[in-house]
Amino acid sequence: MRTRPTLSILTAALALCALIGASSPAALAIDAVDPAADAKAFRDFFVKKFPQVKFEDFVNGPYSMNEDMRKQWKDKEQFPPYEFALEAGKEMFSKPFKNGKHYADCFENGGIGVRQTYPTFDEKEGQVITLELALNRCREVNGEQPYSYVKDEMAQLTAYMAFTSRGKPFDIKIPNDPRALEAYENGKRYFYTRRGQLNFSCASCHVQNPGERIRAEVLAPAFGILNAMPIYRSEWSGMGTTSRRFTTCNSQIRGVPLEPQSLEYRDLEYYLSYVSNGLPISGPGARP
Amino acid sequence: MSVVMKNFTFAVIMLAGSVGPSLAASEADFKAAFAAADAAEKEGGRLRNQWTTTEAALSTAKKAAETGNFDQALRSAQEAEALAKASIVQATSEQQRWKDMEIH
Amino acid sequence: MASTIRVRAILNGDITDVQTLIQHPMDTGLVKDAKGEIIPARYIQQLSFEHNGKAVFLADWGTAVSKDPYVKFAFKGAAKGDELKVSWVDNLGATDSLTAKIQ
Amino acid sequence: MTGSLATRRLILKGVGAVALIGLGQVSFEASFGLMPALAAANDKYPDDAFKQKNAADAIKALYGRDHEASDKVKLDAPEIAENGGVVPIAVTTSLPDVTSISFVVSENPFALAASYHIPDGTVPAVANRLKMAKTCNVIALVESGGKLYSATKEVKVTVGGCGG
Repeated sequence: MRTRPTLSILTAALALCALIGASSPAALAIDAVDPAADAKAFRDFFVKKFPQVKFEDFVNGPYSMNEDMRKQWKDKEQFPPYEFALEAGKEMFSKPFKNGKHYADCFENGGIGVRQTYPTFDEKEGQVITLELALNRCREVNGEQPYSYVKDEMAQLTAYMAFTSRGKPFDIKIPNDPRALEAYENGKRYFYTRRGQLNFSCASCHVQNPGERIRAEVLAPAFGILNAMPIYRSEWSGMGTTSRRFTTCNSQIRGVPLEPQSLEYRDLEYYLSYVSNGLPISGPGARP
Repeated sequence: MSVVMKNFTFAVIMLAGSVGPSLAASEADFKAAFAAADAAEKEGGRLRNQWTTTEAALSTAKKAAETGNFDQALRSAQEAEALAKASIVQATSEQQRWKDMEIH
Repeated sequence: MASTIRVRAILNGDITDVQTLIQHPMDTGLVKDAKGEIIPARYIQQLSFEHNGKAVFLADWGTAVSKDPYVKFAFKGAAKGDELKVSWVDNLGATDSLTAKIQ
Repeated sequence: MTGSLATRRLILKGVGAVALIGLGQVSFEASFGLMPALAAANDKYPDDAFKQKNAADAIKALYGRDHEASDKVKLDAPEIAENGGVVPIAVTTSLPDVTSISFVVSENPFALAASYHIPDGTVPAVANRLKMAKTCNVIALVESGGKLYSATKEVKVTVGGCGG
């Protein structure tokens, strides 16, 4: 049971995270929504801020920012901890449902090498469909129980699908549909909005301070931050999906997480994937 | 003043203002304070912006009340209300302020 | 049930590089679960590697070996296609073994 | 295959062990310098060593002698562990006749983390992933020609993230 947070714990926590120098880049309030221009500005910001990082290397998160961490990662990658999840995912993907159908029947190209096109915007439903949502829908359509969005089976399935797309660049499309632009803008707004008692937005850490440390962890750049999903985190000593990453990030800054795959999270994933277009998929990944 | 300092003072002001001295609290005092805190937290929920520390303070208040310790229960309820209100202010102010940080 | 052992044994020159990843929780017995109960100790104590009946490597592990343990070593005197027998036993007596071919 | 040489070594060791056991109960404390080296060589799980809390007792229980630092023992461990649960640590050595390699994490609840028997013909090098409770010294021990050498490095360990 969390002890009652006294003023001192609050100030300690703020001081602890105050080591994050918070300088906000010059900002002009342009109201027209122009995703293409956003994506270009987003890419240029990171390429200029980290000229020594090779373009494709941004997908390696903290390991593109710190040599000592990169070496530990290289050691792990020789026989990565997500090996079991990947094999389990491959096996599950080929196992038929009770009604004889397969996951492959729900996806283009049998679900092989398509991860980089997710999330997509479904113009019939007028909302963002992430890979995780599509997988659970495929299960429900075929009379199966949906999986938890945060780990285990969902992580194993998405690990396999990501693996089949390794190296393919993100290719997120925003159709000419005002609802799609609204979903994109909603994701962007969530990304930059400060939340939680520590009053941070995703950008406070992943735009203003990539490469800096929060205690043992080195912050990853936002550019290409979802390319390695799902990830095996040593901290979780297990696999985690994008949903797990979003909910745990919220609780880290003392914000109450929303339901996995709620609208805000799906739009956030839509925005973050779109502005990382062109960067290769590297999932499943291993992280600290 | 750097953004971090702003956060710091912003949070401190929110908290310091709410904890006033009070005689031995009665159950009625607690119930009123808890209701206010709960309402504020529901509003925070509507804005999709609640804090984990508010939830913690609310549950501490409830537990203290169950054991009859209404002083503690009242203090926790008041703190929960302050935290919930802070999360509402944060949500409303950020509706425009988020653009300050946007990459252009 | 698929084996818990993954082995990669690759011959280059006369040295065979061996990497092994084992699916095992390696519980130390010092950790509590969400409900506050101690998770009982369950960790691999011995892991042995045999080539043509001769022990080429034997690991004695304590509670400080990571979950899904990994170990890498190398030995001389094997040929491509030879068999490498890998087996482990944990503190509760559970075991698993696998015979891999040297690539 | 250095068959003849290898078998001669094995026989010698075997004879040595039998002879000693034949001498009746040899208690650890009063053991000869040679006996513990054999203890490390035989295949019994060194339960006692793994039960020791601190580094010195663990090393004494396993090898029964002190260790001397040697630059021929190359310990490869990170400056700051990315995560205390999975710390990649490896050792290589150019010392001859290596029979055993072990890793000690000095301030873990039980200092001895892992111990490896290196039979003849096996390259004296090991890489593994260990758990570390907190920032402390990692000691790699190499038993070569009956003597014990070591390398020590401090690895910083802390939790990550904002704290929640």
